[in-house]
Amino acid sequence: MTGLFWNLLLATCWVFLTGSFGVSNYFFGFLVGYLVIALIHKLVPGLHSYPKRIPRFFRFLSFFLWQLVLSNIKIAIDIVTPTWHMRPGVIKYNMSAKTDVEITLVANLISLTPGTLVLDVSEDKTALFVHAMFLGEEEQALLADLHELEQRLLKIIR
Amino acid sequence: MAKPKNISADSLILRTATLIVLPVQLVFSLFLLLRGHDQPGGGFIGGLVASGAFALYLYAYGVYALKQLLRVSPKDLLAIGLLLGLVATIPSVLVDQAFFTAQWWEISLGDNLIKLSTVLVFDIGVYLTVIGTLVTMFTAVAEAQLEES
Amino acid sequence: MMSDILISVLLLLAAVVILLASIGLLRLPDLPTRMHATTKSGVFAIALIMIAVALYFARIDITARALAIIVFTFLTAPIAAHAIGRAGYLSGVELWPNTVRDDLKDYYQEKDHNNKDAS
Amino acid sequence: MQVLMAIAIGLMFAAAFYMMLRRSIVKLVMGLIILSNAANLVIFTVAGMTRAEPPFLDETTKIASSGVADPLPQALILTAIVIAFGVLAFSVVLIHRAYEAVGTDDLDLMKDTDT
Amino acid sequence: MIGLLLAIVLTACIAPVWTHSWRLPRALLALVPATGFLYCLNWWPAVASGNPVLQTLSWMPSIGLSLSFYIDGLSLLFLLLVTGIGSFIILYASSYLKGHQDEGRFFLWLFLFMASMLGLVASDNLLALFVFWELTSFTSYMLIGFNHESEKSRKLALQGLFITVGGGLLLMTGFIMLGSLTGTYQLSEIVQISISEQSHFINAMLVFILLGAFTKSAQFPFHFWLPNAMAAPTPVSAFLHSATMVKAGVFIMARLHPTLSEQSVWSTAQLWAGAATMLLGAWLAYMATDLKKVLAYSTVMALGTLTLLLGIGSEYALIGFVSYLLAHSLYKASLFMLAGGVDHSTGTKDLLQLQGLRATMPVTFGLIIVGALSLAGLPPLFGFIGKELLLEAGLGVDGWLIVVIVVAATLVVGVALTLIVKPFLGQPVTLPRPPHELPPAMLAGPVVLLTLSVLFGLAPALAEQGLVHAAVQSIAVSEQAVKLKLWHGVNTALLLSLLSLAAGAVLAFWWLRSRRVAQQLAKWSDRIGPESFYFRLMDSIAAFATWQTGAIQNGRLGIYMIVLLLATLAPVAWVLFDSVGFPGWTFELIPTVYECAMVTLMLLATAYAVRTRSRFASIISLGAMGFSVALLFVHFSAPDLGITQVLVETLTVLLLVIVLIRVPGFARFSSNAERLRDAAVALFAGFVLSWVVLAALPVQWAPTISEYFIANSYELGKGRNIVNVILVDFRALDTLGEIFVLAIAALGVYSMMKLRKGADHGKA
Amino acid sequence: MFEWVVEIVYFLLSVSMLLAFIRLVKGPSLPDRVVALELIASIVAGMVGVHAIDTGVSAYLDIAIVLAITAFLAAIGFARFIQVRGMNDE
Amino acid sequence: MSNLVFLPILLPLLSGALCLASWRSTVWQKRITLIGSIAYCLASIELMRQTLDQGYLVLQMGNWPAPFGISLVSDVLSAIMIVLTGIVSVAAAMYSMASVPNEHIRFGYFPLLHFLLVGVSGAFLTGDIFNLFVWFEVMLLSSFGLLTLGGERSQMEGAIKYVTINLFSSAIFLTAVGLLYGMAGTLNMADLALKIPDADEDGMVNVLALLFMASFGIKAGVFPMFFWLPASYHTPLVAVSAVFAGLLTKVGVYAIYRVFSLLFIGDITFTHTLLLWLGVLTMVTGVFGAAAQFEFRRILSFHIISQIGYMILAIALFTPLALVGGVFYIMHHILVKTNLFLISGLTHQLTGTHELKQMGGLYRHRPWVAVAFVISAMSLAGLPPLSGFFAKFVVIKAGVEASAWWATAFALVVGLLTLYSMIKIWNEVFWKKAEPELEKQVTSKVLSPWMLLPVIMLAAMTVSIGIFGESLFQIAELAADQLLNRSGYINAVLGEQQ
Ligand code: NA
Ligand code: NA
Repeated sequence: MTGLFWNLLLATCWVFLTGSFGVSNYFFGFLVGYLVIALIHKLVPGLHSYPKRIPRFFRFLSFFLWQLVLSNIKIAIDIVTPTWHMRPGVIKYNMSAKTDVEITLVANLISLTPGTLVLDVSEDKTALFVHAMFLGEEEQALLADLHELEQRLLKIIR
Repeated sequence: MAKPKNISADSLILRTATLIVLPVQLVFSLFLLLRGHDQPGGGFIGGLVASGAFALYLYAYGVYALKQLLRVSPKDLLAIGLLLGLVATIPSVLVDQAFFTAQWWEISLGDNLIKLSTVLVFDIGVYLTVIGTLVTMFTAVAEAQLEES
Repeated sequence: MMSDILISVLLLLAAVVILLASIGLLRLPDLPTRMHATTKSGVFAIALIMIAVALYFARIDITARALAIIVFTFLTAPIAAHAIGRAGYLSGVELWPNTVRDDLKDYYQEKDHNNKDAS
Repeated sequence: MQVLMAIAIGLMFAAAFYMMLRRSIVKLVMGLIILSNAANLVIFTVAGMTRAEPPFLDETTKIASSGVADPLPQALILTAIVIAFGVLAFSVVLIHRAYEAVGTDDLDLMKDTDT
Repeated sequence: MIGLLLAIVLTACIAPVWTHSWRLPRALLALVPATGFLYCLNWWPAVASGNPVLQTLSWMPSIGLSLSFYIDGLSLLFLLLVTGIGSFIILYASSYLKGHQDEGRFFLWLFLFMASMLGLVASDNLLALFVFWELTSFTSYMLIGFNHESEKSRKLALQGLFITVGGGLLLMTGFIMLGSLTGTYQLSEIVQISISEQSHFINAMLVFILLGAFTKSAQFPFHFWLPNAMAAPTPVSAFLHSATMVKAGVFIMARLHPTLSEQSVWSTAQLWAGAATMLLGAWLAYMATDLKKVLAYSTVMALGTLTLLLGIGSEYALIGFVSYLLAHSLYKASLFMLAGGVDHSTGTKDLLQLQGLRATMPVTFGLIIVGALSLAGLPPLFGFIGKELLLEAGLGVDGWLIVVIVVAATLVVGVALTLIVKPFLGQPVTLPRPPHELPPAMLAGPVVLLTLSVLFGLAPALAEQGLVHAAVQSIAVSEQAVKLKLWHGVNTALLLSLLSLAAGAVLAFWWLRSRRVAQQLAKWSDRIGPESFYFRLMDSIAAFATWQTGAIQNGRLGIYMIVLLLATLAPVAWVLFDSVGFPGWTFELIPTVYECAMVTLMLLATAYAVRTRSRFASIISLGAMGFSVALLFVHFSAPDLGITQVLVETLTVLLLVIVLIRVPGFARFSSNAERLRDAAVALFAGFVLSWVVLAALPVQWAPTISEYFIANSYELGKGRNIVNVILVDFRALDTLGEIFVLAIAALGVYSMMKLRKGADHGKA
Repeated sequence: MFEWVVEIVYFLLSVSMLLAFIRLVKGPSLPDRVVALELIASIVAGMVGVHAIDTGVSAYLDIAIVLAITAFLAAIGFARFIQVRGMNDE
Repeated sequence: MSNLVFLPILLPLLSGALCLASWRSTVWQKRITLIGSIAYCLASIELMRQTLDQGYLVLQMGNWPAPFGISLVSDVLSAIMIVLTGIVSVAAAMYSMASVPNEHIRFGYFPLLHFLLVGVSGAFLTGDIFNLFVWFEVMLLSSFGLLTLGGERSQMEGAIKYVTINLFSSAIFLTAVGLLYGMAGTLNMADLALKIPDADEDGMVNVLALLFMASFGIKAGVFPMFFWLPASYHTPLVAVSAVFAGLLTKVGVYAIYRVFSLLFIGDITFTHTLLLWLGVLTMVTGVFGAAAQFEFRRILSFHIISQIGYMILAIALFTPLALVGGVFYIMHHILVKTNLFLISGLTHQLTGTHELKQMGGLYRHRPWVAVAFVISAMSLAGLPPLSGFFAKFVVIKAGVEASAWWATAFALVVGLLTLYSMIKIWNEVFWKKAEPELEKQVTSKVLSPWMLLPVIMLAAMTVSIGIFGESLFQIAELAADQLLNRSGYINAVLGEQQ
């Protein structure tokens, strides 16, 4: 199941890239994808069935983009104003993500959101160390935000 | 602040992300290779992208993992690439034309026409050579430094 | 015409975002905060520009490519940020004195301590 | 523009040569990088610079627009870039090994083979 | 003739085997030159009747070189001397070197030397002659350096080689000029031509040829190598001094006499050099105390005499030349063999030590008397006839010359008498080895040669009809009338001859008493003589070489690069300044703000990469430079370049980082002054290259060929990306080369990183 | 209209690039410079997109793709170095 | 169309790639190398035969018409160079069989050797100026690789200079090619010959000429740009030194011959006079450099420079005779120089050192090595009737006939000084008595026939060039004729319609 998923994903990728949406091209993309997966098949951990997750994905996307815009604006304001409003700090965030892929995706998403940046994962894989620009008093709010982001993502990929 | 000791140089995030990015890079490199005749790309560019992918893997997992991933020795890759490049020069001689004269074979697959040519073979040779080159270099340097330390 | 305006707005917005990012990079006091300014804004701006490109060409293949760029950027930018941020932190980059809290430092010290005990 | 490029190229060459005259082997490598870029830019500049007309044929008509950029120098530069990369890779490793073997990065101390 | 040469060369090649593996009697080897002698005698009738023998073998016609032989009287005389004396030398050597470990090699080189000399005197082709000429220099070098484990021996051998080869180079130039002057390299044709016109070209040519001949024939100031050639074993000295090697110079002067004797430079130079050499040789011979040195200097004297005679060029002189040559060859070969025998037998050749050998070596004593008297020019020996003709010829010229001749003759008489008196008379003394009489093989040569000396003296007609006449005819421009006679009646020449004998006897009487003065003088002349000049020259070559190498090849790459930059670009700057000028500013493409910004960024990044003290800052800055270059490529319609640049930039950074982890950072080694100098040079170079580019911009000699690629990329190359079609099809060969460059770089990196710290494997 | 917009965008991006370069020069630590380089790479990708619009040549987008999937490698490389050697070069 | 012209490039490419593919097996690499070099040699002889037969052999690669594609051209000069390359490659291959340590083979010795030949052959055969650049780079990088193979300190030091200076040369070359294309719009050398105007029409021609002169001059080791050569040539394996000595600088010389007979002949009084003095200075500085050395290979290295001077002198005189001399000189030099380096390997094998002062006794104990050395050394010094004499003779004759008195005088003096250095080696290595310990070593060592055979083969060639040189001479004359007659070349490449 996982193999098929990746294969299709890669084939799609191929079709997008070539920009020619013929059946044969898709087939060829499938072939190319197969080759690539053949190359790395030992290394890709299992993934579950994926079709259900498309609507969730779009919901998540809009949420994420909104976050992105908001925090961008927040940082922008701080940058252009002469004094610093920010209260940066490194905070430990206990995540619910378990597998490596989950952790990575969560971490990347957190990093992509302005104002937060993942510096490290604890060795027992339970917590992320997040550098946040606006920590200060909003510590709990921030952790809550992170949690929401993580949950939405996990719903898609689990 | 003193540099903390006993902290692993490996990063879980980098390692896992590499697994996601690597296939994308490889697919893209093939894509660049194959459509280079019409759009930006070609064997070099494709090969460089693929090499970048392997370099990423090297940085994330180390040199032995990379060798396991490749299965063939990078020098073999190099040799295959070069030989493919050379092979591309030869078919024309068989039909009594100058060396390197491009030979095109069109294979119809359903209603699609697939154009195969010595040019493509040559470009694939270039692609493999570039990969072989860079991977040879990276693995050689990394291995030597591993042995040293 | 509508799309022209939209494209222009997107482009200008992207330019401004990047400009802000570069100002931030220049102004902000320490490595992590600078990375906040650059990494995400870069990604954001590229996304905006690519949307503009997709709108401009209005062709499916190009839209696909623009999307691919956005996806790839989203995929790779945080990896780089994480790698640099972590490396910088590990190698002891100076944090801004006004930094309010550092859980990671405590974590590392504890680990060091444990390891010493173990050995 | 080409005038501007010509001046810039001269400065790049000067920078490259200055680096190559240093006694530190690492600077030598930096000099080589700048040098190959400068040489590539010479080809690019002298062969004529064209804005916004990349040398592709139209997808459907298979015809190039009239003011299309000269593709040949681009091919030459591409070859030169790749060659320069190979050379550079070699040189970097060479200075690394030279440093290991000789135990100094001062070029003026590497004259056993001459005198 | 070629058969003769081949036979001797073949003998040379089997000689080592002959002596070492087969262990056959060495004396048998003498049969080869003896047979050669008889073979040469074959030509006598024809040559004597005025019909030279011509043989031709093609060699390199393109440069005018042929292996052709021209055997006239002069050649034949030499051929007979070389083979004849050569036979006895071999015989002598077979005994002299018996049991020596390098005997085989000795015969090898001796036979090769003989062959070279034969080729030299028989060659019709100037170039072939030169080939043999150089071969005699080289083979004699191998012979002189026979005792090569002694450093002195090596040094002296080199001296002879250096001087004769140096002269040889001049001779070659002279020959080339002569060839282009006469339009032929064939001597048989050249001797028919007499060059009478004057020009600098001709004078230069004459000087070159003469210098070649003078060096070989040890004329002043090149005389010093010859006595030093004594380092060779005696048979070699005997051969070298009598019939071969040193006679080569005299031979070539005689050969070209018909062609060049009308040139005043030619004859005047011979006159002066000959007179000086003769006098100096005689003087040095008298001063020397080493038996072989005495003989060697007397050879120098004889060579000077021969040159002098050619310079005089009169009838008497020419006939005197041939007679003197013949006489000298006969007695000098004998004297050398005998002197060598004395050395061999007693273990010393110091005249001051040798005494009273009369009783123990009676035969040697007798032979020495004959030889020495011939040297002194006493009747009825052949030497007397030669000396008479010399005096006769000298009388024909200005007054001063005859004085010189008489003085020289006097000294020689003194020398000759000393040779008889000092070693043999008086009471026997203790010598390093108890003396014994020489074995027959060593005596055979002197006996025969000195017999001939007597015979020719008593019956000069025998010599004349046999050899002298024909030889003189080949030298002379016109028919010669003078006949050889033992008795000319009482004339001025005879009186002068008697005077020299008397005075010479006095000198011989004084010989022992003059030794302290002689040694003093020798020391003094060593310091200022031409030999010291030679050694100083050699020292200064070495010193100059060391200085030059230290100055140029100083090991400092920075200096090398400065020289390279200036050597490359200063001439370019000069041409630009001289014939191109500064171009007008062309602004067909006005740069936009954006383009300016990119260029600025590129330059700033470069500047920072240069300025920074952190190599990683430098790498990063170069990354920024690479990105701006990529943007320029993109902006000016080169997307493929842009992609490649970006990719290469990234991979370069990856590679630099991983490699440079273990290399230290930038260090500042240079002083401020050095940095300033380097910056000035670099800026100058950059300025010149800018100028070149600017000057090239408006130039368009022809339209570009690219139209073809644009027009045919799809049609013929089946691709729309023209750059790629060029890379993989139109100019695929470039790309093929390029991937091999990459592969090679990979191999280089691989081996450098992995093959290391392997102990020295011996680089053979 | 695009011409003006594009000119302005070019200008702003150029200024951004120069600002980023100033950070590259100022450092002070190696990671700071790397971050500046990463931003420059992003700006280049953006510029390439603008180029595509400016010239109407879609082929330029490929450069942006390449940048998107490879430019981050430099940062990875430096990160590796920084971990091995520390961030101060000398 | 003559596909034969590509074979000298293809064969070593193939051998190299196959050696690379069989990098695990030293035995197979050796086999491939022997077969490959012999095949190359045969192909080169056939190429020579056909070239002599037809005058020019031209191959338009990929069947693209000149000047658009890349033309490979074999004229007599090219064919001569290819044949010489073939001979050197066989000699080097044989010599390598026994002399190269297995470790070097495992780390790419043979592929690099073949690729070096590729670069050399490509440079000799190409008719395209940019393609020449590519082959130069192939050659350079392989030489870098061979130079550093083994990784010893001296190799690294030498290589740094070698690499830096040669890369500078490449950059100048590339710049010049770029300028040339910008102004003439073409890269094909025959086409360029038509399109480059006379220098008095445009001073830029001389600028280009100077840039090419500098670039090729560096590769050829011309004064004052030869520093890299003595700094590095004595550091690698002997077989490598020998190939370098025989071929590398000659590629630079060949390029000078090609370019300054085909492209830049519009202002001979400027360009060729400059070359003349460069040639003279090169031979003088080279020979004095040798006089100061006491290491076998360093002496030989400086002599390379000195003799490059003769070759440059010949092209500078630019008369038919001078060119004949130059071509003949190149032929002679390649064989002799290669052999001398190989001999230095033999003496090293026997004595364990390259330092003259520490050697000795070889004339007594190894007469055949001595004979091979004497032949080669005396040939180098120009002793007749060996090959070097004829080479020198013709150059000097040409100098005399061109009234280039000073140049000729220097050439003569340099000849004498060459003798001086050769005798120095002879005295120290062969004539001098060996120390007892060394003597024991010298007498006990066994030389592999793989190492002796090429030395004897090359020595025999040197002798036979002297004895049977006429036909070679005629070939050199043909080559010179073609060099002076550039319309033949142009027509052969571009077709008669031009
Ligand atoms: Na603020
Ligand atoms: Na132009």
